Amino acid sequence: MKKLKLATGTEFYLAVLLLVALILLRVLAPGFYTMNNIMSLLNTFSYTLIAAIGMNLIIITSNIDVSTGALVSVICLALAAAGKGGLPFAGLLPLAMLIGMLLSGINGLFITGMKIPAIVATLATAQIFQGILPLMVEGSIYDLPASFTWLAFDAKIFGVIPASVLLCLIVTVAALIFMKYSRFAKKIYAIGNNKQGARLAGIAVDKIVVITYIVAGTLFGVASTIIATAGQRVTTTMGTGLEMTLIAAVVLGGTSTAGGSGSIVGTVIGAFILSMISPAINYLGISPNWSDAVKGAIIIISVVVSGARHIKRKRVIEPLTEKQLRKEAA
Amino acid sequence: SKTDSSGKDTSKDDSGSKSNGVTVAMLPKFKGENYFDACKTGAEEAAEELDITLLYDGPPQDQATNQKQVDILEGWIAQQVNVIIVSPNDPTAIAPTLKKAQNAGIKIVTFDADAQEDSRDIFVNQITPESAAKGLLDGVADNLKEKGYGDGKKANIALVSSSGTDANQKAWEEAIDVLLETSDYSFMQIKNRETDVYYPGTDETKVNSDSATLIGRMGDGDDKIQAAIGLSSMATPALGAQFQSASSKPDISKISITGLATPNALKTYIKDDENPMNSGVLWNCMDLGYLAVQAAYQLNEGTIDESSSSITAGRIGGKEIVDRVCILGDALVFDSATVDEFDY
Amino acid sequence: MKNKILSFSFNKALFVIWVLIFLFIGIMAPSFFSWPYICNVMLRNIVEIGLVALPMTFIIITGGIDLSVGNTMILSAMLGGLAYMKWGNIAALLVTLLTGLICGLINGIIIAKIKISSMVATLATMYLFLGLARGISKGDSVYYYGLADFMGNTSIAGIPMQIWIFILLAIIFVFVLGKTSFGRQLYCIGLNPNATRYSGIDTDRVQIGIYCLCGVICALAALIFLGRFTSVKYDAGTNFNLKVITIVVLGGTSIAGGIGDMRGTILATLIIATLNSGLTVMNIPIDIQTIIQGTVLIIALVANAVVNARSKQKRIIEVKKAVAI
Amino acid sequence: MGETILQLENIVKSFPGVLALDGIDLNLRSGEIHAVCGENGAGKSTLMKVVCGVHQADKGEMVVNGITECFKNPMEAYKKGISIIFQETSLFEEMTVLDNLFLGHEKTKKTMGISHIDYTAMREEATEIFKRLNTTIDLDAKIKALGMAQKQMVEIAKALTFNANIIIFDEPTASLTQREVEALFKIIDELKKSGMGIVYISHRLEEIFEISDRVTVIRDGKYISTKDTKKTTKNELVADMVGREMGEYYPKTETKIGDKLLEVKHYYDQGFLNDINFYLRKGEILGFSGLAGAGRTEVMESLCGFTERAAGQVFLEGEEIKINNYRDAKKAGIVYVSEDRGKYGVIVDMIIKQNITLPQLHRFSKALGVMDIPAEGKAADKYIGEMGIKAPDGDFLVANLSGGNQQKVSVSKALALKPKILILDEPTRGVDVSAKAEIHKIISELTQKGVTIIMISSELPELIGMCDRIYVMKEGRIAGSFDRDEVTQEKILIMALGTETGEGKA
Ligand SMILES: Nc1ncnc2c1ncn2[C@@H]1O[C@H](COP(=O)(O)OP(=O)(O)OP(=O)(O)O)[C@@H](O)[C@H]1O
Ligand SMILES: Nc1ncnc2c1ncn2[C@@H]1O[C@H](COP(=O)(O)OP(=O)(O)OP(=O)(O)O)[C@@H](O)[C@H]1O
Ligand SMILES: [Mg+2]
Ligand SMILES: [Mg+2]
Repeated sequence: MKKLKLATGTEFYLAVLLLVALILLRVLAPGFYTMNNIMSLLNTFSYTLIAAIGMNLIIITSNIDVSTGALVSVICLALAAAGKGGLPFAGLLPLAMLIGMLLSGINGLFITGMKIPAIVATLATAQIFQGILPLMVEGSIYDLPASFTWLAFDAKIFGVIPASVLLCLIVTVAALIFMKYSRFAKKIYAIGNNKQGARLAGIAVDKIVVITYIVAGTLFGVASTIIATAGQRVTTTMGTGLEMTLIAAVVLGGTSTAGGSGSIVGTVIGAFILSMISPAINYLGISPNWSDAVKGAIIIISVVVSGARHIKRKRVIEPLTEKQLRKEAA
Repeated sequence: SKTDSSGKDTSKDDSGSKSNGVTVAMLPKFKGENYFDACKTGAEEAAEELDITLLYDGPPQDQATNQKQVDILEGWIAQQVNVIIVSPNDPTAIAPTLKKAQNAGIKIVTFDADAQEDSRDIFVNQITPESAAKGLLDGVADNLKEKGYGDGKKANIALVSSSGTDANQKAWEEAIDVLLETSDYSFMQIKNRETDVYYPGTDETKVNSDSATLIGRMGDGDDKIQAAIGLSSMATPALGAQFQSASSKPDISKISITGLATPNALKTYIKDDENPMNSGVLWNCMDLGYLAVQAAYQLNEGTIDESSSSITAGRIGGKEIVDRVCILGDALVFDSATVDEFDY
Repeated sequence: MKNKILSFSFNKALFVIWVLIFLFIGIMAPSFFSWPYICNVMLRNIVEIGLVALPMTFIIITGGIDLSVGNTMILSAMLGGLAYMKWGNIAALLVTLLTGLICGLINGIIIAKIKISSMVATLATMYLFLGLARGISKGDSVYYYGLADFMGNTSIAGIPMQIWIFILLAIIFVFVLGKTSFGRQLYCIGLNPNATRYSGIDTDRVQIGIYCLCGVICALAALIFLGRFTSVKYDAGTNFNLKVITIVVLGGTSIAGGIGDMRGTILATLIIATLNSGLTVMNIPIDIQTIIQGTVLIIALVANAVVNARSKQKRIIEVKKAVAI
Repeated sequence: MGETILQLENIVKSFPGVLALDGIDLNLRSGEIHAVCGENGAGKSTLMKVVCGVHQADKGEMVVNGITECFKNPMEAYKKGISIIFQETSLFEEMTVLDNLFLGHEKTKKTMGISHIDYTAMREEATEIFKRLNTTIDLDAKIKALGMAQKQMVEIAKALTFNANIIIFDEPTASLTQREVEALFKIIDELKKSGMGIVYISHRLEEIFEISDRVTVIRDGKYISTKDTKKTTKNELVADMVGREMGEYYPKTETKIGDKLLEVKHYYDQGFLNDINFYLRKGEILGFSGLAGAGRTEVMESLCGFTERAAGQVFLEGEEIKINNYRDAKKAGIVYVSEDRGKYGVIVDMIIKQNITLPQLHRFSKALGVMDIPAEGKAADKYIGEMGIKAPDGDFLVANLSGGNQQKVSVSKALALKPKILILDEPTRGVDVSAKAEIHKIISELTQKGVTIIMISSELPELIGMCDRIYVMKEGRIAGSFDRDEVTQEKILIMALGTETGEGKA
């Protein structure tokens, strides 16, 4: 009686697109499929996806967060400061999650408390976060100890798979389960669909939105840990521009910025496509200068196609010819 | 102090207390990275000795653009500082602003990277492009030869540059191209300029991911890359780190990595036998900052001018000036044996 | 008219804030108070952002947003620069403006006709324009040429060319938004697009029109930008959109649409200009300037929210009164 | 019938400008089906919304299962045993049927101490309910993919997922097919037998007679009567529902009726409208009647170019005209005043004069498109005077006006266009009694000035009082028409409901 339903609609089209792209790459750029490239791609994909899942939650509630990039930079820098003191990974990860929760929670409170649209509220906090950075440190923290880069340098599953992939897997599976089996997730969707309706159904909308931001912040924290520990140096700009990539991944994955819809599966595919573009282009022998254009074109095409599909669906009844109508009337 | 709300971005104590009232403003390509921090340390040392006010500001790392530099310069021009020391992100684009400063009576010193010749008074050059290119290529050539490349066997090399507009990197790239034509280095080649020269800019995350892609392409074989050279002080450590974190590491007996960076930034990788990075190339950054401030001060005081052919710069002594270019010295190549001798 | 009184007092507040900031900085750093500095640095440096903020105010008043402005600007500058190298100044001008127009047209059509939310649509075109600029220029800079130099670096009567352009356009935009039927339509679309359509106004055409206008103004800003900085690289437009939106929101325009005033935008432009260059003069490093700008924006948002909540309360009371009539 | 489980006493509820409920009493016993009927806008839905916590009463007492209650939201009411099927659906479009059924009260179970949603249990219960309802809806389908009837079914099923002993149905059958209606009635009967109390609201009188035990009538927010269904008749009920003295509010003045001004022949839209034929004579007031959703709005919107037409011809003064969008209609002199005042009619956050001039900005602007503010003010003042809009001047914010006055602004907007044909869609919806009378007076005066009027209304007395001729619509078709001298409310109702074959002349 349970139907196996992995993906519908946008996810399906995207998965097909991805598959075609992967097959084409196999033919046109065999080097793409070396273990090394796959693993480094997976690493980028890991942090993009973890953060994108957080962004997805926020967007489902029909809010948005444009401060993520700055927020990630702040976390990275804080991590570096702690890492310089020798804090091991076991301490770095919780610390990152904690800071993420806190800062993102501030965003949530600001939006719900002041009733300010999320985009401008987070625009303001982004500038504050970005401004805090130089107060913390000038430019960068370098010469980080080995304990700091443990995740990137040493933690390998079966000696090959970066541990970040494991983190990502845990987060994704948890998110899939959470979105399906938690009552909280239903509330998030309900709020995004119809805020007023959600209120009528007895949902404490503001509280749920703040919690959503906190959960997302936690995920941003996890992603930051991967980003920060990639090398022995952390700069104030580690997260710059990340928010746009995340929003793009989420939108590409079929989540409407109007809120209320969107799936983790879609975001997974969206994040994968975006993480894949740069290396794929390099392996195809195309100048990396074209990678952003490809990114933009893919987003536009997918958004327009799904938008056009939407328009069609609205007009349920096909226009009949006069004759047919007459026949029916008779 | 009335303006030092940040407390750490300028090294002046209290402008009022400076007896000789000279203000020198220093503008790196961007702030907060070992390389320019080391320059800054040297500059501060000179400023201390000369008892002058040193202003130090620059764009954040991800915005190492000409625009940001121009914004900052205009503030300084308005304040009528005495000398501006600058490492331009774009030599041509910055020229009009520098000329404007000159018209306002401000002396211009370029350091680290040059601007258009007519828009500055003196260029404090750390190294000639030829010497840099030779240092870099030597770093991989010897290593590659040891690993079996040479006359019969060509090696593909790839460069990780910066933003593609900076004068140094361009000059070094060109010098490398020239050297690759010579017989000593002809076994190495850049096969495809489109894909084998990376311009990730100055954003750490981007540098990391491009380096990771490059490491992924390294290994034995004609379609692979055998040597990676970092042309910026951000790229080289990133190459080291990305090799370190690569999952299935390319065979180190077949590849080589080197590049420009401060010794501290490369220490871990150079000392690691499992890492194909065996040497790094640099010059003495602290001396570079020191020399730049000395030159600036002396220009302002009139101790030297356009026609001078030498400068006596405090603790580092005399340096030659040719055609308004003052050269600091030769490339400094450090390896596992010598890397610990430096602390910057 | 409730709206008018409200925005008027908000403008007054903005004006007072500006004067205070201006005086404060002037007193802290006397070198700030020189006409050449105010005119050649403070005002000149904000012109591109200020220019684009004008049509952005239109767009936000209709309830839309354009995240692609920075990249529209850079792409226009790039293509214009390339056209110059091939065909000269006139061609450069045409290509620059045409590029802006086409970018705007693409945005407008996706938003008005395909009914994609303006945020998603312009986010996507933002990447596209960025990518095109990068791909076409191969990552190299495009350098300025005669026309751009003229736009960015000449003075007329002691005042830089671009400031004249800004003043002229600012007057036109204030006039159009405040006085004309077109401006009225923008407010109507922002407040209630359905009722506007049911009044027989072609809302699609108006929307496409303002996105095109925005594109063209971006192109104009591109010429000035290229002239002022003498070179442009593909990524020079990063964050430009947020700067523009900051100004518009600071000026009291509601991101939800329907409320806003061009004079507020212009005052906000002045405030940000003063802050930017004032803080530079005070040797406060540029990153700290960001935090101050963010704080100013937050204060404006909170003030706006409070004022709105108050006016809503007032409205309820007045409704009760009206019932009593 | 058992003891009283829901007792309402003297419930009063007002909205800005409207006194929606004015002292309503209701008493529901367990095991009874209690019908509530009244005209559109009588206050039935509002009463039920008060019961289940969407609105809170201004005055009055509500006793549920012996306890005095005042719910803050429907979830509270659900938990106390009241579930409701709203007239307008309140489903979450992007979520699945199953999620909607249990939203806010999902079934959970624990695995390793962690409580999580138990889909199996939910699915079982949902399947069970759907079986009882005799429908098959895919539990995994998204709501947006469902048709109106299916949505309605989901609403009903949702109500059944609560362990309620009181269920309120607010016009549940409006969009159901006969088969579904029968299934629903079986369910309702079953619920009744299991001892629940059911409130049933419907405009379909025969349904009321078929299933209800008692029936309460409200009119204009006032309690009128409660009767045993078996002891009353259709006519008595209709009389109670519409009961006011006729004529008083409908100051119809006789006008000279001229030739055919507009004629619509074999008109179809993109799917719903079916062979629409009607004509309009110069100077008359033409009424359109029908149940909610019969397609009256659809006809007029399509005619005015808001939606595409598929086939058919439109003649204005004998000449065929093509209307592709509303601007064409305006040019032809046809102007439409929407039924949804807040959404399509006026912009409430703007002032009166700006609203009035919106459809013809070019006429109120000078060179360069500069708005001619004094001219706008003059126009506004003119209509404020003529229409009796209760505002000091044209600079008054529309949001601050009462519903009736907002409606007058909406009409003024149309009149400023100097139309030949004015289409008024539900011009008195949500308008209190006195404002209604004023609007009627205005309509009469307009005909004197040579404006021809089409009026859609769900209020029969209004149509009968005002119109020269009335078309009755049913399910996207014109079912028939009546002349002024032959029409009665009963005839219209019968034709609109389509129960008896009392076809009027087409
Ligand atoms: N939220 C509201 N704000 C203002 N007025 C309202 C509101 N809800 C209902 N009204 C008004 O209250 C009155 C009663 O409306 P209600 O919906 O209860 O009528 P009804 O009897 O259910 O009619 P129908 O048969 O059309 O469903 C109407 O005049 C309506 O316009
Ligand atoms: N293309 C279509 N396909 C399917 N159903 C449609 C279509 N167009 C309209 N309908 C439905 O037909 C009905 C006609 O609605 P309309 O608003 O015209 O009725 P009405 O008689 O004016 O009722 P009221 O104004 O009282 O709501 C609505 O239920 C609508 O959902
Ligand atoms: Mg109702
Ligand atoms: Mg209708």
